Amino acid sequence: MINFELDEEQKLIRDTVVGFARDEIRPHAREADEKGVVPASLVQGGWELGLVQSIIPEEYGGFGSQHSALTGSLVAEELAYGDLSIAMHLLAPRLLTVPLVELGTDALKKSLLPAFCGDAFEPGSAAVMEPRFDFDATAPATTLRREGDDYIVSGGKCFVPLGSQAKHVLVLAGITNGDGSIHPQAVIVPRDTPGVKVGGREKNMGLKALETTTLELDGCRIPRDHVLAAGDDAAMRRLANLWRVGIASMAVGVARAAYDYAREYAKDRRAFGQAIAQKQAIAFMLAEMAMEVDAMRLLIWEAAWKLDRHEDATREAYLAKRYAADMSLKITDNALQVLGGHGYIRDHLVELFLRNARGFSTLEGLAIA
Amino acid sequence: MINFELDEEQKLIRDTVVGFARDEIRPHAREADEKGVVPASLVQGGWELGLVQSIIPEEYGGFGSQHSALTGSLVAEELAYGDLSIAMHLLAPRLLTVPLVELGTDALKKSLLPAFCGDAFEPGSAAVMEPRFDFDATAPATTLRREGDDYIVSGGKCFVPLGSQAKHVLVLAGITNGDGSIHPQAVIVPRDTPGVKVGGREKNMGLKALETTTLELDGCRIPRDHVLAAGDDAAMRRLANLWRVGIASMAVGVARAAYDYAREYAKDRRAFGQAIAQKQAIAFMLAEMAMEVDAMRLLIWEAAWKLDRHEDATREAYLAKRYAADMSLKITDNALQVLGGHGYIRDHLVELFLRNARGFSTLEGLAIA
Amino acid sequence: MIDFELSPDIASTYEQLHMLAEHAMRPIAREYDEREHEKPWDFINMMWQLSRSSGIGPGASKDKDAKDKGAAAVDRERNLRTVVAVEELSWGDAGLYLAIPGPGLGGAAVMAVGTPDQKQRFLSRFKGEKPVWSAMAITEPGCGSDSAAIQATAVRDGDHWVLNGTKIFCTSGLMAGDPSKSNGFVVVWATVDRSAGRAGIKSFIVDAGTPGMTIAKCEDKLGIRASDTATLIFEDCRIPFDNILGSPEVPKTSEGFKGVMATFDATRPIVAASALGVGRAALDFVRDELKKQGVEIRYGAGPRKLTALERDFMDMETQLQAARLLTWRAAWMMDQGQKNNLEASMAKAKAGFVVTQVTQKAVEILGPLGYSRELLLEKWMRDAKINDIFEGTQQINMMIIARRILGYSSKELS
Amino acid sequence: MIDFELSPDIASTYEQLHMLAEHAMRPIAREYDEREHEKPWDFINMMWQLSRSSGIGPGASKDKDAKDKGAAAVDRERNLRTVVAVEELSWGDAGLYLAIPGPGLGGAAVMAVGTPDQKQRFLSRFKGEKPVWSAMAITEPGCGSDSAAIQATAVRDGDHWVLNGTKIFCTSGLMAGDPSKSNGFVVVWATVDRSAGRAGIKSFIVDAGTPGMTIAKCEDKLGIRASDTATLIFEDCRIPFDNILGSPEVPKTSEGFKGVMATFDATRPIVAASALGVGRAALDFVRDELKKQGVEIRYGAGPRKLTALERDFMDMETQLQAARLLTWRAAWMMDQGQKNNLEASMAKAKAGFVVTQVTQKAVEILGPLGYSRELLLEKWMRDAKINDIFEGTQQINMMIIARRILGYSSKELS
Repeated sequence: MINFELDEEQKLIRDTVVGFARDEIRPHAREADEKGVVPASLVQGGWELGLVQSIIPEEYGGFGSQHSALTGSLVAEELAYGDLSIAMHLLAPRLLTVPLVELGTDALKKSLLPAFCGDAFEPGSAAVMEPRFDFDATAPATTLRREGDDYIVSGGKCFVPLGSQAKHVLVLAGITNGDGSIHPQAVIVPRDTPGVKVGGREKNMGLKALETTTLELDGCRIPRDHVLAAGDDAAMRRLANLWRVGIASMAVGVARAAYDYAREYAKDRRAFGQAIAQKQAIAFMLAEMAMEVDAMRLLIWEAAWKLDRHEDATREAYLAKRYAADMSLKITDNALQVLGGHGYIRDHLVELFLRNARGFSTLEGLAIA
Repeated sequence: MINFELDEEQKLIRDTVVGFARDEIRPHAREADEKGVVPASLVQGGWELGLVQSIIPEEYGGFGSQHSALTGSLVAEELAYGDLSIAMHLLAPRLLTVPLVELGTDALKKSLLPAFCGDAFEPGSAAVMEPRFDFDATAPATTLRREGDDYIVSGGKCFVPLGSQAKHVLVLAGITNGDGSIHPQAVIVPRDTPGVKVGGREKNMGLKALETTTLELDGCRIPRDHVLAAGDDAAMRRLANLWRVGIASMAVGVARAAYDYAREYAKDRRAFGQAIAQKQAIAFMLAEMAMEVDAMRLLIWEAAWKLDRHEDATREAYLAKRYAADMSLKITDNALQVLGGHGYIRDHLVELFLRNARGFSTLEGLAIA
Repeated sequence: MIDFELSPDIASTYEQLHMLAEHAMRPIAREYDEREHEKPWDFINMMWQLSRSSGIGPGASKDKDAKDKGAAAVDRERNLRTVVAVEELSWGDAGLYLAIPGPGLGGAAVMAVGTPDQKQRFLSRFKGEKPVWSAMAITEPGCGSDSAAIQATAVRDGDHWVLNGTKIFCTSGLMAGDPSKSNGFVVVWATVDRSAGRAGIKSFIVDAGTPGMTIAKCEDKLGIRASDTATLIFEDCRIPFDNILGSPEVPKTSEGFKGVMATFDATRPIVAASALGVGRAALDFVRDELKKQGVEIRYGAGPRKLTALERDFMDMETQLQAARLLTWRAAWMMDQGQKNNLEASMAKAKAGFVVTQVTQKAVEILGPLGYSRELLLEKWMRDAKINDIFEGTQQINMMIIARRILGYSSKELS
Repeated sequence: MIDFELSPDIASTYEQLHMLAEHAMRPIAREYDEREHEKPWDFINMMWQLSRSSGIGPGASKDKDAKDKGAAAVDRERNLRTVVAVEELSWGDAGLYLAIPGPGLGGAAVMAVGTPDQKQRFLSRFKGEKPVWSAMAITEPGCGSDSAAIQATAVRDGDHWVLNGTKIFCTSGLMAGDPSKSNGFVVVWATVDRSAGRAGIKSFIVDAGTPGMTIAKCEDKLGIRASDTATLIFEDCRIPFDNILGSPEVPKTSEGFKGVMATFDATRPIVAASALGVGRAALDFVRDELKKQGVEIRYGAGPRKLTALERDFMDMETQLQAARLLTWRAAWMMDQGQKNNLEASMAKAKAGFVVTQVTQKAVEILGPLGYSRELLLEKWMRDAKINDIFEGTQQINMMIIARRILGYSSKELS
């Protein structure tokens, strides 16, 4: 039966995250972007929210809450509302733990998950994207092939968050079947595996506070159980959809941040004897932002809801992610326009929101719901 | 050297057509649309402007002016400003005469052109489009093949203006080369050719005053010289570009008609104690219309200018036509929006402009520059 | 807890109405577009019988359900059921949907603010043998979106009100106001005290055939031609004093007017739903045609792989679903007893705009045939556009959204 | 007679500047984006020498040509040559283009309304050995687009004016106002009589290093970082009485102010041209990359054949060309001595918006690499956005267009 209201637990989690994003993250957003670092205190503070530990079963040291894409979406949106880079940093461990919890063998979970239940932030990561104009996550160029009891991974990755810090990285690689069809697979690669080379820190238009690196994999030998749900296309589709919902949710957060910023500015800023928000050209832009922020979120929630029912949400997640990417760009660009010249200078955060938003159409696998 | 000013002759022609469109065509636009007929008096009056005769060489009875795509564009825009259906009716003969003058053999011109230099309107036509979702003028499904000294044409056409009246129709057909590639060709088909079947009057969303019919060609045998510029791909590209510029110019005319109508309405109509044009939401819509009408026209003029230099203008004409189709739709839709409820009723012409404008993305070969 | 699945109850309403739309509406959609101003009486009578017997249709469904499941079951999802029903009927045909008899907007107003006596006198008619319409008369030649500028007057004369003025764009005004069409009524907005501005505006119930009310004209329109859009002229039209909706007093504030405007919070999601139906009709048609042509939409594919057509289709589909979710939310909030003024305007603004775009694009995608009256696509494009205009144009709804998010009065932002 | 071909004269300017942009600007574009607030002195000095010797560059070209071809040849196409030149330099790098020394906006103002003595005193500097900049100081913290609301004051004190106020967003304000950078000057807008409103606003020439003028700050920006954007504070800044541009009288009407605003008719096409250069840089890059990848743009193909990528590229290309033709027209009209207020705003509004869209789309098309600072694409997107803002935001220019087409005063439409 149709219902647009969060349940009590979700409200509780969201309120906690809202406060942290507002009071802790946002005040550091500009400096983190300029310096290219997320303050350690923030990382630890974020860790203590338990957003990573919560869905890890108790037997491995976690809180054992049921994983929910919808809850993940709420968290991603609210943290990204504070700052995108910081949100991605804080949630990077989930790129590893969520697939592990869902698809890992008991042995693998035992060996990897406890590390993510300690008192200190434990970096984790995923290497999904590749440095190509025509990158397509449904057909990665990074290869995976059986060799005896093991698998061999080879290829080049980029946009790997916390690449130099994570001890394990979930790598997206394509296995080629007899019929020549390429099937994406998720492989957990320990960083100390021979053949793994972590590249230098990437420089991008946005995401400046988040460490992302390239990752070279040169014939890395990986034990069989490190390939999650081998041959299970449905499981991989679900994983891709969790990534899409994760990124899309962050797009809503960034768009909403820009909308709120522009709205408050427009109410304060006066020109021609009025607040500029009293001009239809500005007021209607703000109205559209408000409307589209809600529209984006509802599409994402529908996809997340379907994922939580363990139905194939490829269409919903894919379309919601495209929509969120397009709209967050439009909204942040319009927000800058509302501020005019003041939007173009770095005294205000909107130019940062725009630089971050532009990435969403391209980014895959840097967040997970 | 860059110049945005028409020459004296072009100004003269335009002014004549402007007057006719304003005083003769526009007053009949609504009734013609409702009744589905262009008044005979208008047809004759339009004929007497000499727009068809002008470019026919004197030896065939015409005025012998040099054909100019730019002048053709001016005429098409101004007539369409009056009404699209009526403009297409009046200019339909040029669909036959312009290609004839440019590409016909002397014998063919002698036999066909004099009919278009009389005192009374002489219908002519072209059959370019085909009733398929995926119609593509660069690869028509209507076939043309050599048979002895003749050619055989077969296929089905639609949107043939004055289909039941024109004695000769220029038919777009594809000839398949040895390498399997399809090359469009322009074939002049006398209506009394065995195998020619003129279908019933088409019913469309717009263009209601213009008679368009389907045309069936069942193994029609056509003398060799009726195939214009056989095998000359460049000549056919030029012809396609003349069609594009012709249609695009009419799109500007319709868009400008809607813009002018909406602008005047918005200045008169009062709400909330002001003219609605004094509201930014309306004023900026009108400003965009004004800007885009000029932008459309300049792109078209550039293509026409290139055609008049006999350079390949495929890129310019193709892009200008796409732009004109998109913008004329947006402008007519916004014009209706400016009128609100009044735009939705048929007491005003904007709904007619919108219905007509929607066709431009699809229409090919119903006008020629 | 978030849930996007329709309740079995609503889902079955949907199923029934989809059958109805496909088999009773689609076959006559073109006919009543071409035969403007003629009424689809067979369809009208069928809908009337159907709504009385099986409770199908937006107007009547709740009475029926009341019997079956008790009032509780009904009210909990009344608005949601209505938008689902309206989308489906409009998927069949938007013009025919608007021609369906029933309480409609006028009835909704009586329902909302009518006295027990008024409800008895006017709403009971919708349970009768013969189809009955009601209509809402607000717009005037001189005032479009500016409801506050209403010129029509109501002057008290003993135990009567005397109405004077002209009303245009009155949906179903003919069917509701002409006694030869139905024993209906028209709810008319008029001012009892022009000096009081918005506060002076009241609504009055005028019975079909009341002397002094004439139906001057039915508009020729771009679309939704099966539904009449009437011009009503009131010349010394006398109605009983009791026919005023709400209090005859003129309050100091314009709260009363706000109340009147608030009925839009209920009707805008319904208009949005009607828009969605037309848009989905076009989208479904395009999807089926593409399938026939062997064109598949590759959800999940990398951006470089997409054709322009695929991306157009995906954009249409996404926009439409976004509008649908906004619409469901606005209706759901109403069912929850939450204020939805902002959300209702978002739903209306988004849906009205989106379906205009979607239907226009659908015509383009199908090329020569899309433009032809042989198919219904071109009609859907014409029908769709009204949703961008009535119940507040896109601009009016953006204005309302802006006022709400900025906390501005109509004085501060206009 | 309509002609879209550049004159051989302008075409050769274009050729030269294209070489320069490619070889002198592109190689250092990234460096001076990363090293914000540092100045590309080698480039600056090279441009200065170049403009003095060969007449290349927007500022100086006409002097040189004057020698070669006689004034006639020059003036006939001065504005057109300028927009072609500016597009090319901005194709090289928009930030570096803005950092090029020369008369610029301040010089243009002196040129337009200066007395012979003023021209002698200030314009002659641009013929000297060392690079010189001038700047325009209009915007204030309290007034963005609303030039009429200027708070800075100029009070006459004997044969001096005393300026007080704060100016922000002053392009090249550092280079023009700091004597250690150049022997430049700043043209400052201030009111001599606030009660007179717009009519009271005058512009004054302030020499670099004049006591009382301090450069308070240079902004950190999203893009165009090679160019400084300064905040200038005037505290009892005394300048000679003769440094006022135009008459010191305060007219009854605001004609004078209109005159001041009219300088925008000349500068807006230049800003549009700079936008075009950035947009074309992105478009050229994408075209070349697609070619390398074997993706061809099939002009003339049926709509069903197009990929999403092809259509995106075509749209970008068409929009950019539309903006270019509007820009050329606005400049051409100026060369013809025609009023181009409407057309200048059309060019600016369209170009500013289009290049924002084009560069944002280009980043998207190139995927992970488009977003990376390894390529210049992301920089072009950042640089492009300023054109949607300065010399009148998109909204301000739409407003001007609307006023012109509707015949409204700034009172009737604001």
